[in-house]
Amino acid sequence: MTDNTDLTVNIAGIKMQNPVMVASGTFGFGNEYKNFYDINKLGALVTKGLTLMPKAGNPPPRIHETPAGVLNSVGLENPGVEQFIAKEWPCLSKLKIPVIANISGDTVEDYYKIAKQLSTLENLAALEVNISCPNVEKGGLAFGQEPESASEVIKAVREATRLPIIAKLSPNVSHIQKIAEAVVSAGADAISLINTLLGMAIDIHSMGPVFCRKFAGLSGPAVKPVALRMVWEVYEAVSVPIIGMGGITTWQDAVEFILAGATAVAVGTANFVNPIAPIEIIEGLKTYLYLKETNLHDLIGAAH
Amino acid sequence: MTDNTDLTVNIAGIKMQNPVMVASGTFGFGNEYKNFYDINKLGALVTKGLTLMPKAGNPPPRIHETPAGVLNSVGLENPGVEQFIAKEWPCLSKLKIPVIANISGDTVEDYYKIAKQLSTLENLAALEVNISCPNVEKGGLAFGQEPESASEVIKAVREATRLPIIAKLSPNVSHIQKIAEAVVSAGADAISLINTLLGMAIDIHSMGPVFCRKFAGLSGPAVKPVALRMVWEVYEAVSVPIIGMGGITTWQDAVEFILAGATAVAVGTANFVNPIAPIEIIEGLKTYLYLKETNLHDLIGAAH
Amino acid sequence: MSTPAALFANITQNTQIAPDIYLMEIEAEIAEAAQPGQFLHIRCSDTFAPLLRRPISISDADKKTGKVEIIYRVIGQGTHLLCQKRPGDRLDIIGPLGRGFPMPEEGKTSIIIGGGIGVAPLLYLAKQIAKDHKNGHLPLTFLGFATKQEAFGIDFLSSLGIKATICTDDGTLGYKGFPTTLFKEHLNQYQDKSNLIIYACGPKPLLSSIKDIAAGEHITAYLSLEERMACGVGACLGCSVKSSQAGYKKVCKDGPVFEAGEIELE
Amino acid sequence: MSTPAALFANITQNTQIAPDIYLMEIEAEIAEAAQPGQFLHIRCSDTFAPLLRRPISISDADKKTGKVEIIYRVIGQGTHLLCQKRPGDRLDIIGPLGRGFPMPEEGKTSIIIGGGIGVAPLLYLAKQIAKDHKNGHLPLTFLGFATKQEAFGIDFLSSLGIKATICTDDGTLGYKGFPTTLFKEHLNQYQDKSNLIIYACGPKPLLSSIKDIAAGEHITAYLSLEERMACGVGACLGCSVKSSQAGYKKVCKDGPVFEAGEIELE
Ligand SMILES: Cc1cc2nc3c(=O)[nH]c(=O)nc-3n(C[C@H](O)[C@H](O)[C@H](O)COP(=O)(O)OP(=O)(O)OC[C@H]3O[C@@H](n4cnc5c(N)ncnc54)[C@H](O)[C@@H]3O)c2cc1C
Ligand SMILES: Cc1cc2nc3c(=O)[nH]c(=O)nc-3n(C[C@H](O)[C@H](O)[C@H](O)COP(=O)(O)OP(=O)(O)OC[C@H]3O[C@@H](n4cnc5c(N)ncnc54)[C@H](O)[C@@H]3O)c2cc1C
Ligand SMILES: Cc1cc2nc3c(=O)[nH]c(=O)nc-3n(C[C@H](O)[C@H](O)[C@H](O)COP(=O)(O)O)c2cc1C
Ligand SMILES: Cc1cc2nc3c(=O)[nH]c(=O)nc-3n(C[C@H](O)[C@H](O)[C@H](O)COP(=O)(O)O)c2cc1C
Ligand code: FES
Ligand code: FES
Repeated sequence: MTDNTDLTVNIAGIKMQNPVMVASGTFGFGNEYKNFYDINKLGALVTKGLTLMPKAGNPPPRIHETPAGVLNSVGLENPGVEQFIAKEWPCLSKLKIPVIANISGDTVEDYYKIAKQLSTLENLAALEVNISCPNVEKGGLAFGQEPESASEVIKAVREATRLPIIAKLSPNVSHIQKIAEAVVSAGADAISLINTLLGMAIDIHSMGPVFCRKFAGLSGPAVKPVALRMVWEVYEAVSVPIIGMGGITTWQDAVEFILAGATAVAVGTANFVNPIAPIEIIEGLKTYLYLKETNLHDLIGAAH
Repeated sequence: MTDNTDLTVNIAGIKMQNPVMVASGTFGFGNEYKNFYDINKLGALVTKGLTLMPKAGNPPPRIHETPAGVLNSVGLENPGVEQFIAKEWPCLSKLKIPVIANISGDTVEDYYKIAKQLSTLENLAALEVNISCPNVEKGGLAFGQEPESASEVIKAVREATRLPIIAKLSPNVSHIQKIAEAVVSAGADAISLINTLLGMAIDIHSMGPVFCRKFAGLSGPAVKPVALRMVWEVYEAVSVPIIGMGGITTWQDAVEFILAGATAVAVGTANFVNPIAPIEIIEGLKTYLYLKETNLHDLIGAAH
Repeated sequence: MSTPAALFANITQNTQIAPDIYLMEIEAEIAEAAQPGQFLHIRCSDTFAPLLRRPISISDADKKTGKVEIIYRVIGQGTHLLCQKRPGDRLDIIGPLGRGFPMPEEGKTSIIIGGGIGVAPLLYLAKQIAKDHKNGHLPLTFLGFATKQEAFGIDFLSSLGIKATICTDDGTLGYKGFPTTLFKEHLNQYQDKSNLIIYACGPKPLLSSIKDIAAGEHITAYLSLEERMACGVGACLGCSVKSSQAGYKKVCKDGPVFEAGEIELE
Repeated sequence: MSTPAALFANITQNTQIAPDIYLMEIEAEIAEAAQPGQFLHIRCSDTFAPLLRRPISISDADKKTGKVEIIYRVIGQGTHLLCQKRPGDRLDIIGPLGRGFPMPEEGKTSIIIGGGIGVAPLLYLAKQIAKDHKNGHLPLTFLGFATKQEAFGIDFLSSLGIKATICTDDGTLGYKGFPTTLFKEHLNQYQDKSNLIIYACGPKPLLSSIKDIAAGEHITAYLSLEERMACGVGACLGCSVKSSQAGYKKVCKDGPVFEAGEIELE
């Protein structure tokens, strides 16, 4: 009944067969979930965050469970852009779906350089520019908390590449609309939000913070209401497409984000809980559209 | 074994027999929970938010459950300061524990006036100044999002009263430390945090926001990691006492907040789930101190 | 009003009585105090999923045996967890809560109208009216269900000597149609309606219809309402219903039973 | 390595075998592929409390019957929910996951050392070594428990012909002391230790001690580690353990079994 439902979306030139992506850092470089389903069924794949140089990441523990959420302090562990291109890209580039590289930097220059290097890759669909990572010493979150610094990073990446730029925003701000407007003026073609909320946990036995870096990033169902509100706000502020994420575990969650204004959604923490969540969401979306006798495009932002 | 454990704390001159308070808006004016235990056992009671004029509050629905959290859009329903003094105060003033009035305003002048009026009450222990309510049209949250406006409100209240002032901060900000510093310079004697996180929910059947006012305030266990991080940050920024709240449901949670730097804690949403939560937390604290062979004062901020 | 308590009750029975509808019997001291129309606020899980308690009306209570009954429909996470509990498990409850149905004054003719799961609290009410001999009559009872399979409470009423008028949306049991329609027809037989007193619980359209009839005919009517609740005790101001005067009433504390004129049903 | 699957297995048994320790048997196709040292990633609740899966080692698997066993200690919310499940319930699992214990090469003498709940995966390992006739010997087995009551697996080993050396912290069963102490003494009887291969699982101090002994005596040792996990499949980079080279290894994918020299135990 619903097999010829049109779920295609086009985000800043990235053509996706459906609006369900997987969120950066929750899907590695795509190898791990191949055992559970054909990942060519996804809308798009976003890589683990990449940096110019290899990063070892933070010492353990890196994961702490909270009510309906997860705190993580992975710290952008990644092989660096060169190793990524040498070791991961050959396999990724063979996927039939768009692959988006998520990038981070300690300095504006880092962002420029890594964008430049990745732009040489044929088939890479876009860059998702992470200006919101709470788990690293320099840069990261700080870039995403002020319109000026956010804009600077996006401008540098814009100069470095002709690839579509997705700015990934931090929820740890007073006025998300101002950040969104700033990155769009600076050249972002799309916005994804939210990255993790800054949180912490304390071990009452050892009487110290659970994580070496004290603060960590909160994700999962717990943050969904905040994420949804931010997608709603940004939809009212800018006209570029939005990729919504934050606690999406079911197709109902995905529909909420789309109604709030997201053109696509990304599944993060839910992958850990239910490895086939993205596929279930795609199927659920089809059925919903069928029953509501509507199409995806009319759904986007329809709750406004 | 633990009955003579010293749990007393003094917050800006408010002498409390223990550090466990109940959070504004979750305990009415104290009448409803009298059936479940002797509320004179609490550290202190904070009233429902008061405004100068009576407020009818928002239309239903006002409550929506989220994963490990609650969105509320009560909208500061309250009888106004005059009715409060006439009808609620006589009963409240007879309690043996400190009663703190939580106040809100549409304008800085409102805050001044209500503070002035409440200052006439003998026995009122303090004013908790809510500059962070997300559920009203004017003022509320907006005051708490910028250091300047937050400071203006506290200055006005400072002029109006000699009562201790507790500034209640919003978590919906980029830099909580800046707001904390601003309110302390403006004359706040203590800080309570966090108020609710701004969130929303969408009804996928009606395809519109669940709440008339679209956004609502998120509280409960889901927000605990964020609250804890903010208490930690504020503890490092200012030296006034902190009242920590946000998702506290057990004594373990309370201990985390105290280790992060809270001198007292407030129980909010947990009252709805377990009406005797505050009493269980007081008892649990005693046992923890006994087993750890430490005292409350050494615990405050001990995780730093 | 009775003083509510927070306690763990012992579950003595939890049986499916219709598709998705369960009857649970618990042993609780509050059996003594429980009035028809009052409710229990139940913690369905000891985890945070779901976080909040769920309000369920008392459908019967017996001082002598110390037993309280509830009848509930499984619709979401909370009631799903509830239906998995077994005799011997303990149930975390607060209650009895709220303002129940006021008993009819002497000489009044009570009419009870219920729809679907809304029939639950009316069973206890019917029993108390039937018992209350000073009243000298059995309540006239109109109940509506979607279909025969979903009907419940009929035997309970029969055992009290009450022969309820049953209707179903699809006509598989009793009359085909709504209980409000039958009730309206029935009303015509009264010359003097000032002696009637109506009690109703059910879906919003049923309540609205009763409210309109009661207003038109100047009959006193008591309606039991539902609203999303957090605290259940009047502390959070979450469960508001528009008052016919200014402002809002609280379903958990001012209600759940309201005189029809007190509140607005949008 | 075997390909993991996400599936619902049928629970056929869930019995308490010691205070707070349970043995669960499930029917799952993965019985075929499961290697000693691999684990299952189990969703203990279908709600978000707790949200994440829990890793539990495979303590036995039988290709023929299609049964898999796990032995787990109830310590928190997840394992508490697990122990409430009953035969006939279904269990949401991913597995088999991780790199298990490599079988000893021909002619090697296997020594198994386990402590507490860490004994669980070693039972399956012992069985496979015992079965593996080309190896021609039964593994020498040293197990430690806090107290007699908490000991488990001894009968299982006996049935394989393995007479394990048991110690308890309080001396209520077997020797009083740690299995590592006994093992150290036992080591003295070997002139040539190069033929030994050690397998260990248990608390950190046990693993550290084995790692030190193995390094000192140049014996190959395989240690099964634990770390908090989110995905369990190598995608989140959450379960890191310091590599003895630069950077970190992933317990879920590179382990949980590591050659002692590969990793640092702080
Ligand atoms: C005073 C009172 C008495 C009640 N008595 C009974 C009773 O005797 N028997 C019975 O079966 N039910 C009764 N209810 C309704 C019952 O409380 C809800 O069905 C229950 O809370 C649903 O919980 P859940 O977790 O199963 O479903 P949820 O997952 O919470 O909800 C499932 C669906 O129902 C909607 N919903 C949930 N609660 C309400 C509500 N209060 N109003 C409107 N929509 C809602 C949700 O939005 C969702 O779409 C009563 C409610 C009130 C307020
Ligand atoms: C590869 C692997 C195999 C395992 N095999 C077994 C097994 O066969 N049998 C068995 O009983 N257990 C095993 N465990 C441990 C088991 O995963 C935990 O005991 C379980 O996750 C606890 O879940 P919970 O919800 O009951 O407790 P929680 O509430 O999550 O935790 C209770 C307490 O234990 C701590 N804790 C939880 N998980 C870990 C961890 N991984 N490392 C350190 N501390 C932790 C928590 O901080 C908390 O203090 C294994 C772990 C790993 C990583
Ligand atoms: C373990 C983990 C690692 C993550 N790593 C990255 C990363 O490298 N880059 C990035 O932009 N976001 C990263 N994120 C954030 C997610 O992409 C996503 O924005 C966030 O988790 C919210 O979505 P969720 O609630 O569905 O997980 C990470 C999240 C988790 C849980
Ligand atoms: C129903 C409800 C009403 C509230 N009303 C007020 C209020 O009037 N004034 C105020 O300062 N905070 C109010 N709050 C915020 C709480 O006092 C508290 O800061 C917040 O809920 C976080 O704590 P918790 O997670 O323990 O509930 C309200 C919270 C809830 C849930
Ligand atoms: S549910 Fe809290 S006031 Fe009614
Ligand atoms: S748990 Fe995710 S990488 Fe190991």
